[in-house]
Amino acid sequence: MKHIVIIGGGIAGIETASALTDAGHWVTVIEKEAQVGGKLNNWSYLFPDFTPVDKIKSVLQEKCSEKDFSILHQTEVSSIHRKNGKFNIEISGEHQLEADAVVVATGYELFDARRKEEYGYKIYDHVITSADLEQLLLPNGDLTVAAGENPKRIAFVHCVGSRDEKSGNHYCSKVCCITGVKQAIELRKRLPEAEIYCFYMDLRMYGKRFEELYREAQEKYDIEFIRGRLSEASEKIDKSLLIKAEDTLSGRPLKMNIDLLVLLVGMEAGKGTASAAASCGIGCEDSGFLKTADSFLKSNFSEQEGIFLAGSCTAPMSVNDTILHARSAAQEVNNWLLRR
Amino acid sequence: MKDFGFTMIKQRTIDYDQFDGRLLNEVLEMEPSFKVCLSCGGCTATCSAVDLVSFNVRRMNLLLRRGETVELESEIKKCMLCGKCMLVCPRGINIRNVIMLIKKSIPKYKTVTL
Amino acid sequence: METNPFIWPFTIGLLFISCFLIIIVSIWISGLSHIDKSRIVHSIFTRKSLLAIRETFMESLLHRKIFRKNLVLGYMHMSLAFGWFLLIVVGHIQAWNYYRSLSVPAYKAIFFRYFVTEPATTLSEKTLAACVDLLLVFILSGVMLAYFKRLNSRVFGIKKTTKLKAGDRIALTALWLIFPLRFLAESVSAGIHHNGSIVSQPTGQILSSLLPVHSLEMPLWWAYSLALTLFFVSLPVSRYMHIPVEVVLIFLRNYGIRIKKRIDGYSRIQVYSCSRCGICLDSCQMTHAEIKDTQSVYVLKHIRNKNLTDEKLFNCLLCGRCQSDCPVGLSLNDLRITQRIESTKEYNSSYEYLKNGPVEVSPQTEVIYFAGCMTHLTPAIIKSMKEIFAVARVKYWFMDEDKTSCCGRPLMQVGQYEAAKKLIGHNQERILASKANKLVVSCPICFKVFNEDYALPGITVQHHSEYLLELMVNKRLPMNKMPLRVVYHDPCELGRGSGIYHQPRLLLDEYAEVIPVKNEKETAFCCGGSLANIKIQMNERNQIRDEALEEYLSYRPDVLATACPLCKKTFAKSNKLPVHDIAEIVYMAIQEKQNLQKTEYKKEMKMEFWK
Amino acid sequence: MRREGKIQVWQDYQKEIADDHYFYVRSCIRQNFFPGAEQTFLKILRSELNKDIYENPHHTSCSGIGYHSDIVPFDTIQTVVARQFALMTEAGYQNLAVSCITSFGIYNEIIETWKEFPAELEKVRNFLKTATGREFEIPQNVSHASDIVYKFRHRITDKAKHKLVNQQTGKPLKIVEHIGCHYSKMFPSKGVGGAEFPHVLVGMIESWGGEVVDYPERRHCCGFGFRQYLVMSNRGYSVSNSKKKFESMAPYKPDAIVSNCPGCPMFLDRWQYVIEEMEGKTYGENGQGIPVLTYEEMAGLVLGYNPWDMGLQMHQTNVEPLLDKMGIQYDPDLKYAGKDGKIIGNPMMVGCGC
Repeated sequence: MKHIVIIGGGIAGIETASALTDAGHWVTVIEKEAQVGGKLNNWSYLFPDFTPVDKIKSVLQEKCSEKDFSILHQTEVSSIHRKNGKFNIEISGEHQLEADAVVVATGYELFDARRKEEYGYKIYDHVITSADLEQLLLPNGDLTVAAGENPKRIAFVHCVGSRDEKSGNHYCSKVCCITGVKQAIELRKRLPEAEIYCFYMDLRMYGKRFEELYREAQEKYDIEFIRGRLSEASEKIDKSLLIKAEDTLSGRPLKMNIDLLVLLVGMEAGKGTASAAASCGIGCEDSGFLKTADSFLKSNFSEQEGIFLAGSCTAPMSVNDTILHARSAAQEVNNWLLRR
Repeated sequence: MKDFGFTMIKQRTIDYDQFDGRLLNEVLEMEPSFKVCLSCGGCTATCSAVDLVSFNVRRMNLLLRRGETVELESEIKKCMLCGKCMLVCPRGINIRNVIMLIKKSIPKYKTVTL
Repeated sequence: METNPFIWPFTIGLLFISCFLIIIVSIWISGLSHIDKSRIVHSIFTRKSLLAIRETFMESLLHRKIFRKNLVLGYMHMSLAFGWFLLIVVGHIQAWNYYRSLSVPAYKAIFFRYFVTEPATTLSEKTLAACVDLLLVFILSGVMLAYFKRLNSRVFGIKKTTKLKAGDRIALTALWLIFPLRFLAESVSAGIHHNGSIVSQPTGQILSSLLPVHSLEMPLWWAYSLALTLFFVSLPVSRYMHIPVEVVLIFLRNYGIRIKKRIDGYSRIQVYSCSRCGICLDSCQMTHAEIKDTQSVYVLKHIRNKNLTDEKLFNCLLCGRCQSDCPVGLSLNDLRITQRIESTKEYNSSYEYLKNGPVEVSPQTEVIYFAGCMTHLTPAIIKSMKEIFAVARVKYWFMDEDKTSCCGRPLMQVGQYEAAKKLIGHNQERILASKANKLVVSCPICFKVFNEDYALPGITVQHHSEYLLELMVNKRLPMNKMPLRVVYHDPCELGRGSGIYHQPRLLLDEYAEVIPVKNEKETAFCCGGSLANIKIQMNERNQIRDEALEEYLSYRPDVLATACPLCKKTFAKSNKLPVHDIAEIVYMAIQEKQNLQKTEYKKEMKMEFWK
Repeated sequence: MRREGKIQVWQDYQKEIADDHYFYVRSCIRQNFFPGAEQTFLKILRSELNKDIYENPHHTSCSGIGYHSDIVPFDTIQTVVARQFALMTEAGYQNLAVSCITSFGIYNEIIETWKEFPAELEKVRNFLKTATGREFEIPQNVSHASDIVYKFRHRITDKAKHKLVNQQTGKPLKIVEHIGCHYSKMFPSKGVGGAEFPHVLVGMIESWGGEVVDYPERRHCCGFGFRQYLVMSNRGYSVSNSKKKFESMAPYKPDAIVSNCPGCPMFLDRWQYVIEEMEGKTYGENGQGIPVLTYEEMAGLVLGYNPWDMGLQMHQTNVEPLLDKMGIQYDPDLKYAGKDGKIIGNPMMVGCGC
């Protein structure tokens, strides 16, 4: 029986583990947190159809409890060495694991919005990120702002930490546009009286039913889209925010007062990904995400034989794409083991 | 008032808080299809009047959405209502009705924008 | 002469309605233009009046047009209108005959059976009494049908019926009561005095055996008189105003008076002439998109009631289907445009930016070609026209190849008449400056306005379907009948709008096989894309288009042909069958023939070579 | 507003500020606008803090205003700056203390240019050598004068005679800080606290007992903009920018404005007077203006210096309301007295709030 170690117990890790277990392999998942699910735990509802995250989470949980693979919680990898065609994986607590193949599924980190200082995240009272908002969108979430009132005017800023040299990220995080549209609609449902604005540079509705949802946001939910990137936010005496942007389609600067600012934060390759890359000698792209051996045919292969990649450690990815990528990773690992 | 040889400059900034949305709201209520404009500019590209005068149909949307009624009024009158724009609009907006609604209602809401 | 107080309500009512009608018709006529007034003066003692009388008889009394549409409905209208007319006429003859005088007051004729208690003695008296009885039965049969229609309109081939307002309800109730009450009153009198005739006498006898007829006689005559009064008094606020006003309309129309670009007495007369029969509801395609409150009958009603909204006024395709169905022959499209002009007159544009430069056209130019705004989005039409011009060796000037103002028709359709005039003036100047004597237009929308609203002396305006037919007849185009089954869709502005039905068909028939369809020519469908409707939503347009397409598709044509760029674009969007303009089909056929000739030529050359 | 968030930012942007032995380069315009300010700075450093600060009478304008007005070419300004450095090197100093924000920006810009393009440095060494025969070393530390006051702010607190506290109410004075654009907007890492939430003036105000007002247009330029002011017909742009700031800060009812730039206090001061003349509008209490100080003047007041000695009578917006609030004793009759105590006459243009 072959032993496969999977680094990361998020969607990609669990999905790969489950598929490889089904294929008859012995699988160990290493997860740094106390629970599995990764970034999915930050989210409440998924685009484009508002599927409650619990639905996906419970399936993952089910797989963890029913399938015969082990999970090492609160464990981190310190190093990976190749020895006699096998991998020696040193983990926190000075244990060692021996594996025939390794799957890196370390996922992503959310962009730390504090790095866009001019938006005042963690400085101004009513600037939040899309991840913060996600918690507030749960049925018991408190959306009130200063003076305990519901916000009357809300603005979303797209591309926070993405497509921005100043944040050090040139790439597009892919999922924030549709997340913004989804959250704007959810906010509208909760706050029928509020004015909701999205400040965007481009709207990249690449996926199935994304564009339709965008149209619905305009047509049915009266979300207003203004093309222009926010330059800065400032807090006013009443804790409301003054935001400035260029209304690029009119070619004039625009300012408005809002009660709540939501920053649609992008994805970054996490620290875990960087250390995993360093410890097993696999390469990173300029973006910091892990390099795949080939962008078309070997999107699950790292540059190192026997080390495979799954999910958003390779590029920003939606939940849907991550599941598919993980399943293909399992397939590739299985084929590779059979070939040996 | 002392003459210093210069005067205060009018702000170019659109101050959204001063925005008078009455005309916009009326137009959107009567013609909801106008909500879905993408600002693609197809309308302007095909416009028959554009060949004859400086005119931008797409900008009507923005002028309306920023409450710039004075400019909107003079611009909107350039439209010849030929309907070509509606044949190219990717979102099926009933542009001619929007134009007629604005022409009709704008005198009601004409305010001097700062 | 003997009298009774129950005649007073009737007499006062009759007096009221007569005065009212005289006054209102005078106001309307005085509101006509000078030219129209002189038209009346110059036509009144001519054959036109006789024609008007004939038309009044045929349409207002016999309701010939309704008969054509539906027999039962026609009978209902005829029995009420013609029956009542005859009843009045015969009733008066009866009274004149009895009193031996022509100056008998109206009530003596109307309540004849009450005042003349002795039975008819002479043959003439007997005959007239029998006539009156039969006429009453005739009318009652119509009333019965009317009761029945209210309950179930589908039997009459009408899918929808109009909703009634208070004034209409009162007048309708009165109308429904008048004849049964008269019949009952006469029968009861006959039961008492034995003065009845063939129907009323037996009925009276039966009634007297069943009921206390003596105490019923006066109440019934009172009720009859009151019903008539009620009808007269409610007439001005009811749709039954159409009965007298339609007669005025027929006369004025025969005198050559037409709807203007403004509201005047004649347009008021048209509005009041609507009987609200609701036939226009059936032909209206807006119902395919579930739009059911903007049809002509409602708009005319709202105009009368002064509560017409833009939402209703502008939610109409101006396809003209209702107009060709209207039994009163109202100019429904023009009426609506007039109303639109009135509604939008405060906000026309002046287009100061239109500046005419010198027009440089070679003196040999035979034809001015105006493609039209829409045609620029269907380049296949322009290309076909250019190629055909080349094949026929026509020297032409492509007037709107670039930088040309719109023709003005779209503005006209939405009532922006003053604005449209600016564009018309501008284009007119350019056309006249070209010195050519023929204007060929590819778009029926432009064609209609060039034809009707431009002053182009010495210039023939033709739609390209007419022009191509002319070229073909003059043998300037090669012939080639392709094995192509084609359904031809009549564009509204070309067909009903300009009366051009045959030229496109004749032309198409030479190049392909035209399949006739159920709804064509006068009853042809609108494609749904009409510029005249500024309120309709895109999905509603699609519904209207799809309904029309369904019929066309049932004939399994190879191609749907049309002669309008807008129709073409509208149908093509559905992606259900190939749609081509008539010019494209002609060019296709010519090209096919040329290619064939080339191949044959090559074959010949080869054979030549092998010899 | 959450202080923890700002503290995080301040921690991220801490710069090295030399401890002693400064070569001082003055501002051109400040010597005309507020001549007492630089004098006060030298006095504080020398007599209060016992620091060695040297200035060479041969140093010139950095020519930054000419550079930003597109009059002085880059090669020229590099050579002028190299000459300043040569004077510093010749005097045996390594730490540059810059009075002017424009110059501070220029020095940083040129030093960074030389780091990125060493060929430029060689070229400039050559220019300077050819033109003047001088040689130079790049300063080891470039600090703005406000950086130095910031560094020793606590020592000033220890010697303070007055606090930035309203003596009548006992509450901290509300002070608006305005940072010159070229202080950290060009190189956030060169400013204390970075570009978005600079700490340099905030640190002084807070340690001397005041409360900082963070208002929406805080980051906005005063409107100097070089060409906007230098061409008279363009001054409308300049005054409109300042006005935007006044409108935005007014709701907070600030007691004073403090700036670390030569141009900014001048414009924030003068434009209040101009706006009052043009539109009749004032932004302070009781029809007064909002007093505008340089950070040196503020430090001087805290240390108990005589306001008229520091030249506060040169301000067009009267500073008396602030002096009264701080409980500073001054003789109104001596406001326009010369050095010898004789009255030299009131100014022709009467200041804002008079």
